[in-house]
Amino acid sequence: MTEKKWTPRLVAFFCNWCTYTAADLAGVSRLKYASNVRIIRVMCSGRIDPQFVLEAFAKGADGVLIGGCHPNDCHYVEGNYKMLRRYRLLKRMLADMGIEPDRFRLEWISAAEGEKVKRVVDEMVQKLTALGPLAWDKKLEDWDREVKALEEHVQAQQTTKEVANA
Amino acid sequence: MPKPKVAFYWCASCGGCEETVVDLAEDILGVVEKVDIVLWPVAMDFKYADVRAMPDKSIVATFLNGAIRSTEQEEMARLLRRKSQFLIAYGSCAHTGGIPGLANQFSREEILNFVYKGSPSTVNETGTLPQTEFEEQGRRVHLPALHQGVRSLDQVVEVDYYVPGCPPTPNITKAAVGALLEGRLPAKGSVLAPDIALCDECPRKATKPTNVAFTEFVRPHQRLLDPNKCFLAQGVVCMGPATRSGCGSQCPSGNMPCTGCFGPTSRVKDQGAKMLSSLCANIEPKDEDGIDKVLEGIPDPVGTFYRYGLPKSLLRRKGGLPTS
Amino acid sequence: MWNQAQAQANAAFAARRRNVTVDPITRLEGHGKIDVFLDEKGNVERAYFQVPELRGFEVFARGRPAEEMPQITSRICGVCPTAHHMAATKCLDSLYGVKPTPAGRKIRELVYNTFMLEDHALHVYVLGGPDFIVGPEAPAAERNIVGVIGKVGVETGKRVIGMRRRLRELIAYFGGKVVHPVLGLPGGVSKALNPADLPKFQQLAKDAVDFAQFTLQVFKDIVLKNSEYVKLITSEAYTHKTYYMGMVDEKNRVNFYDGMLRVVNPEGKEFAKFPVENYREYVAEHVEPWSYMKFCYLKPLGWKGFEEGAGTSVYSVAPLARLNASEGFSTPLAQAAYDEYFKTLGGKPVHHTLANHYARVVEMIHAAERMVELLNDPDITSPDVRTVPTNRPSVGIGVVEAPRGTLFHHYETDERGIIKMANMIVATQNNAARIAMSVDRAAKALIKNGQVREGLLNKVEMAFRAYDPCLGCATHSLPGHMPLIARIYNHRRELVGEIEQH
Amino acid sequence: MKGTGRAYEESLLAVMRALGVELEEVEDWNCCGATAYMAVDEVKACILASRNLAIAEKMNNKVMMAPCSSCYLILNKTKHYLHDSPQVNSVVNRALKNAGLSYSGNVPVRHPLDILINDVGLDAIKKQVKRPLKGLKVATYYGCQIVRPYATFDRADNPTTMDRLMEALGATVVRFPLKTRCCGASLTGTLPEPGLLCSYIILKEAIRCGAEVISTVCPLCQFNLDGYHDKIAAKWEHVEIPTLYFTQLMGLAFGLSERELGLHRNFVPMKKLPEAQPELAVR
Amino acid sequence: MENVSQKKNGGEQPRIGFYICHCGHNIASMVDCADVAKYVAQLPGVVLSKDYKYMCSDPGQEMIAKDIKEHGLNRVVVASCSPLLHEHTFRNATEKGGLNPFYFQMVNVREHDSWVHTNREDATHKAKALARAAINRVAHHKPLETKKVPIHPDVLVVGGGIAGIHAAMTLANAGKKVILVEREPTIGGHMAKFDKTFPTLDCAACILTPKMSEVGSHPNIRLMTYSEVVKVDGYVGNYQVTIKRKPRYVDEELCIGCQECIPACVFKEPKFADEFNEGLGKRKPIYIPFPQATPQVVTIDPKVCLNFNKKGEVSNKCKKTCVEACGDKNAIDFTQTEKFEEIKVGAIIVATGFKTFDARRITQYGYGIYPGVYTSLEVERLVNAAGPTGGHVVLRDGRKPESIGIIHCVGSRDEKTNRWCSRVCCMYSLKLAHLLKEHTGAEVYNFYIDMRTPGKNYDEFYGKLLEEGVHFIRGRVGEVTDWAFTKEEEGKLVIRVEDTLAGYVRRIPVDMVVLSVGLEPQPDAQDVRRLFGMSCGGEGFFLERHPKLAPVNTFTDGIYLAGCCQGPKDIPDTVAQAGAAAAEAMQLIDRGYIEQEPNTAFILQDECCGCKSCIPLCPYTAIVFDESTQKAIINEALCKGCGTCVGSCPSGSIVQNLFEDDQIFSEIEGVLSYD
Repeated sequence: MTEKKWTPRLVAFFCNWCTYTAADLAGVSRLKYASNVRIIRVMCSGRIDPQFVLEAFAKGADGVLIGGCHPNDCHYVEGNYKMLRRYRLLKRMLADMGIEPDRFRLEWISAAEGEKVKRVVDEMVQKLTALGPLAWDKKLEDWDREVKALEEHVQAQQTTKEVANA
Repeated sequence: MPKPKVAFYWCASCGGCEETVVDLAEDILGVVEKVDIVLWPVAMDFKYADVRAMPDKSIVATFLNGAIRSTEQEEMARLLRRKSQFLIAYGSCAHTGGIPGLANQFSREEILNFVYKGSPSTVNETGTLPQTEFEEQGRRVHLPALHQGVRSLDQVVEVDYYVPGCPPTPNITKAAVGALLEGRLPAKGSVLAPDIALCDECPRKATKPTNVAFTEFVRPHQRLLDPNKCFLAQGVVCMGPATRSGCGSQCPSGNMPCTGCFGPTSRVKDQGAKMLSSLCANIEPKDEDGIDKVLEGIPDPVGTFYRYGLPKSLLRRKGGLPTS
Repeated sequence: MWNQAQAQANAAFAARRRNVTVDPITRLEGHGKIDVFLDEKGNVERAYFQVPELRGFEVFARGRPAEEMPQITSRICGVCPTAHHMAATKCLDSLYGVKPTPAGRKIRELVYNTFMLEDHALHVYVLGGPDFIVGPEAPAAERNIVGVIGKVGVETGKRVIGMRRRLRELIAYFGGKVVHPVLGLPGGVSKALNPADLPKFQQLAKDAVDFAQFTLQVFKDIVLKNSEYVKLITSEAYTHKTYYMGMVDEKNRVNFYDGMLRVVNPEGKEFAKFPVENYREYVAEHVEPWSYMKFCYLKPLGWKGFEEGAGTSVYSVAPLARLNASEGFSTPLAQAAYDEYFKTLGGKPVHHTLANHYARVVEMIHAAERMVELLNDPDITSPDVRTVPTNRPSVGIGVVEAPRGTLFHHYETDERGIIKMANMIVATQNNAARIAMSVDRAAKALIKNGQVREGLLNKVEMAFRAYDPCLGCATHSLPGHMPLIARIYNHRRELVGEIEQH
Repeated sequence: MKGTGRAYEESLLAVMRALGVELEEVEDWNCCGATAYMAVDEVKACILASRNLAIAEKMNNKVMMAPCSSCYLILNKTKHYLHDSPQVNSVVNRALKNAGLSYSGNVPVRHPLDILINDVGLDAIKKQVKRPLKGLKVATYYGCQIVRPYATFDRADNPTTMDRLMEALGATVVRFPLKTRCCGASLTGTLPEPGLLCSYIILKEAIRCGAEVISTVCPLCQFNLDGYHDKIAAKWEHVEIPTLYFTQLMGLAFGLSERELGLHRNFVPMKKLPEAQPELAVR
Repeated sequence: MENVSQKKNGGEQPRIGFYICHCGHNIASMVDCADVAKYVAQLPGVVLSKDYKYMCSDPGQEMIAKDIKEHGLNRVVVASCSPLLHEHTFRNATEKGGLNPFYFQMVNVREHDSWVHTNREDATHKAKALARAAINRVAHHKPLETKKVPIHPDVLVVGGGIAGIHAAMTLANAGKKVILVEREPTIGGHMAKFDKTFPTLDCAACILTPKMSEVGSHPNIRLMTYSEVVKVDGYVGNYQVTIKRKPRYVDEELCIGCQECIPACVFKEPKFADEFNEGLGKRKPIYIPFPQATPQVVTIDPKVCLNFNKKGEVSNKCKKTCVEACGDKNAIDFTQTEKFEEIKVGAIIVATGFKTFDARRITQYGYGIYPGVYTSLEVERLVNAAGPTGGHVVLRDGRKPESIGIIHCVGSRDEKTNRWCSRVCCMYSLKLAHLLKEHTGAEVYNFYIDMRTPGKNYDEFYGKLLEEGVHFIRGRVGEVTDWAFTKEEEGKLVIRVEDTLAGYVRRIPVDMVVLSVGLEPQPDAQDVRRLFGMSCGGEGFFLERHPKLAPVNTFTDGIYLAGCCQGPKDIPDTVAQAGAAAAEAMQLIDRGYIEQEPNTAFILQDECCGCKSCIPLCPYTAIVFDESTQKAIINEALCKGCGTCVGSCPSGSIVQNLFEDDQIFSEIEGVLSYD
């Protein structure tokens, strides 16, 4: 890969019935929005396991967006409320782990709101650009390097010792 | 034929794991007969030199407890890895980082500065901090360096099996040793405890209704707790549903909720996220304010859901801290 | 905002990095280290006793709900978790300004005395005792529990093990777990004693008293009857004239669970007596760049260095200190043993470090007697074991006498009871300075003209093993048994010898 | 307002006093730069206007009440400009700086009608009514400026605030399609012909709709509709109908004297006055 | 329940075939397909990677099938349009190749990439990331079987306007049982009120009423008028619908429509506003909306009938002359009460129609202020021979208008009210212009913004009107007032308008003003939408699944749209759409079963600890606690596959087919690993 300038990486989990369809509508309507977003489809926002959000951040996402049906409109009656409740605490927990609130967002986007997909994605990409890289994956690599460094050193030292003993 | 060589060792731990081994009491004598303990500092003398001198893989199994925080601990872990056929992470600290792992929300500097300068009982006008190398009148002494973060054992060396718990119970310890001696070992990387959550063996299981909807979360000190009723049914956060069984649900029998020391099941990557998910989904209110009101009962999500496992969680460590 | 914080952290880190030199070729794990430096004549110029680890509970306690502290801090040490658990629990009482119910308080005391007895027994028979029971000159490989059993007989061995198990069962009954119990909550305990279970525990208590007295007998037979040992105990090498601290009741009698703190001077005269809330006026910690362990001293006197005698500000805790700092026990058998103890060792105060072993046995008797008293108290089976706190929390200070000495917990919280500041001074830390002195003394006594005598390390080890130093508490490393490595440097600072002892 | 609009000021102050609304005159106020100036140089006009706003802000008042429609419009317009256009904003604030002033846009500019209906409230007003304007047929004339282009407190096509106010006073509001039609004021100065025509149309229509009095909110309108009856008579026909400020009508209903309401300043006298209620007549 | 997916996927090494579709230029113009194919080719497990012009074409599909056989593929990934469009197509292709269809994964590089981005490099970059995610994911796929669920053969049609009528007839004639629900006392809807229809000018009644009576008597149609749908449960093929039947106090079975009761009513003269005639006429408390109403059954309006009190309870205050008149037919029944009935159907056609714009909202046009101002719908009744005036156009004050102004786009194409064009106004305005001229010989002026006459013979009709001498003035009318500026204007309504062709402001005095009101969604459209789980567009009309390819489908399978509830349209379009909806419904039920996505969840019985956390989460009560095993189990038949329980199981012991944790984790890893 040629080294191009950093742009945020936004992972979006969209429910099949409202938000994913809205994203399709945005396409059909040829709306233009930031290409940084990567949409992952689930049947219902209720399926979105907080593990997915953490995994996305840990693997290097700069932001995570969750899209579900508007209250009372959930194709599965109440899945979106389940997600809303998780979202409230998860957001707080992420803050405790040093992830800014603006990096994690929940939006109700109905199948008709292709416009809103555009707006929300663009807004978020703008905010993330302002915040700069989160780069959790790099953080963990650096951290692992702390022990790798020693490993090599010990290897070297070990061999010298053995040579000495022999 | 010669008795299999076994070693017990500790890193950043409290010694509680060693206590458990001592707690095998009479059984110790039994174990001692079956195996040849080549390293067990807590109860027997030995020489490191001997260990270093051993050929690689000559120890059948090493039970290592404690997390890895200092360069010393790391080096010893590597040494024993080389010398052992099986390296077993013993206890929460080695398994998932343990309570010392909560330090991963803070930087090494925050810790040093508070302990040696900030604490109310410390008098330190000169602002002295312990040094890895210190010299006075030509006399040079060293201290091991502290790593930036706390690590579970498998974040430093390859681990073959895990025995969970803070501390592990004598029973699962016996079972683990037994499995080793009789070669009845599950797939490499397995946790040597039931792969089913605690509720399965909890005496209060039957008292949990099928329609729990949380209107509040109660902190244990805020209310007298029913000694027989499911804690979740009482609105008290209990990590049982997200935690491996095998401990005999000791804490509930002490009338306190499970705090999750046995770690997640094999099907879960992040114990805290899963517990959070399940608790929140079952909250009663539907409006943000109502939801937040209920969630006030969980003031410290990280400490609650990752009490023993922050280093092994998906995020592992607070962001924005120095990494090396 | 957060970005700034990150930036600052990075800057701070970069700054530190210059003087934290990550030296990968480090000492071996778990060693207390002693670096001995000689002068031209080959005599000891200075010996450094180092403790190599730190975990920082005080810091990562921040942001946690206070009620979790009894369980979190118990992880400071798995050998005396109950001590930390209880200190933290009392700290919560003070934090929430709530008084435990009678049953609640008595169950705590019962569990705590049981733990005292059990822990002391562990030390006497498994950790420290072997030095005497098996003998200091005996080959290292025998100086362990197995050796002890060999010496006192399998029957006794079984009895010891059996008694410890039953004592720990009682702790588990209330605490859920023996290691890291969970009973402690502000205003009492989580679980009541079912009257049906009372008799078996009363029986246990009776047996415990017998066991404690039996242990005293064993100690007398094997140690006191052996003039060699007595000489060793009272020898200069193991004697320091320092201050002593201990917790006492209204009649200045030893109390492990609650009371005022009393300090006596090297002459045994009362130097101070104060409520635990004022600990900061009397106790201070000193930092040395060559150890992760902090060194406590008496604040009013100021840090005077590793000095003893009149000019010292160093004080000591743990059994020896408790007996020196008190005027007896509230229970008859213990009181009798107390009087005999001072008679045997030539009156108060006793400055012989190794006398800790003797004092420990005396304390075992008291703990057992308290168990009996508490189990015969009608309150003990009351279901009313907890008062739910209603006050707004702010500051709490809780202190107990751990087996290894006075243990301080101090928290400050916001109105929700979330920890803003936590400070702990653990037992062994109170002794740190005296331990360092013991090591230095032993080295000076045993290294002459560059002649490093064999057995040096065992003697040195005995010097501090008597404190039963729980470095797990102080920082980390192994409880009781303290593997050692000593390095000897000549006046040109060249390494001339290295001895490992395990 | 000290000049042609004198009666407006007097009646307004009198009424507000009766309703216990505190008013503070902008110290050393200057011309809002309305109509004429606005047509010549908008930015300079803005500076003039914003000076008043700045002073008002300095006097830390909650709201600025602009009784004159033109002032109301210009001040609002200025607010919008300053808000929408950074250029204008910088120019204006530079100018203000020289005068040791600044305007942050905090003080809202509101019309008395707005304040009376939405803050004081019709009930409070009803309470003050001593002599209901029983049977008095009123044509409510809002003029062209207070609801256009910024229909902030009433709708542009069919404003109703004054209607409701008049009904509260007991009057009968006739249906009047020309509520917001231009009165021609700014023309009469330069091109009398079409200017007067505008006034004529309004007066004529008011009469046709059966009104006995026109109620207005603007000094210019009042002057125009009230002042040129003979000229109009000369050109077209005799259309005589009094034009009062809505505040004057309020005053009458509140039982205030004609003098404090400045009724004597009107050209066309108010013939039919609401007769005093017997019980009130005593005092 | 033993879903096959509990079997592990054989553990064989994945051999993945990847295809990226150019979709003509739709994708290729913004994404470098060849480059993507090149990148994917070197990913682990990929044995072949191609780009192709049209993957959904037959050759495209055959290529997949062929490659599977030739290259021994066991996984297939296609990057093209949205899975909602072609997932099934490619699953079938995969199956043709002899693989389980669920060894397939689709990547959306059109709707989610090429169509929404502007930088070719970025779009290509994104396509690679998405492709990699799919490659990761598909390796974790497992063989699944689609569940076949039988379909209930009956169809529910909601709304008895021309759309509902035509849809119902089409289905009924094809032998399907149809339930037609209409909330008014009669079917017919708006069309029944029209006089003539454009451009043919044939009489609306003449073409509609025969259809109406057919519906009334059709053996396959069950007509439920004066009824409303209040609850819809179930899912495609198996809907349970609850219908509220409002009491009309007349037994539909017994009433023969003789209408003798009406003259007998104690009210000698009709004196209540007659809804059917837009309030221009009057009716009695017991009435029949219009002569050809279907069913031919009278209705009693409790709001005005003397036999009811204010609260609408029977007061028996009245002599009940109507009952006497009815005699031994005994059709009148004051004891009737609201009834609820549950029916089962396989498909639903929603044809709830529209409402006309409320002209009062534009006060400057004076509707409701000047009696001479009418809405177009009122005029429809006014010119109708069966209308309140017997087809004579007389104003409310009895005068005959000599000049008439027709104002177009009232509540259409207007930022202040409704933004959209109502499509029919231009044409019906022309029709009314013609009819009014015909009836009155008056001067007729049309005020329009643009004339919009697309449609067969529409523009010809416009031409005809021009010849007839109707005036057309281009400009949006400013106001309608009655103040006279000149003698001629006195006593008239003056229309002020800027004639944008002549370029000056005109005042045109007329006797009658007709407001051509636009079409709006029904006021309760939002409730109806929720009822059927549909979506609404921004303007409030129901949203079709795809504007081009699925114009009568909704996002809920088995629910279809017909008529103006989906958007303004004229009668021919409405009828055509109704036919299409009927056909869609038929192809659904004639299949006899539907294949359900096998995305249901199941609980690992050995691993479940029985914590019961999942049980309250299921909206379909599909999860129950088995006391014997002390574990939770999911009833697959009831599971709809939302996965909420899966995301919430604290011990990770619930698995959702098609959306397993591993599959999603690998997808996350995938979208982030390419950078």
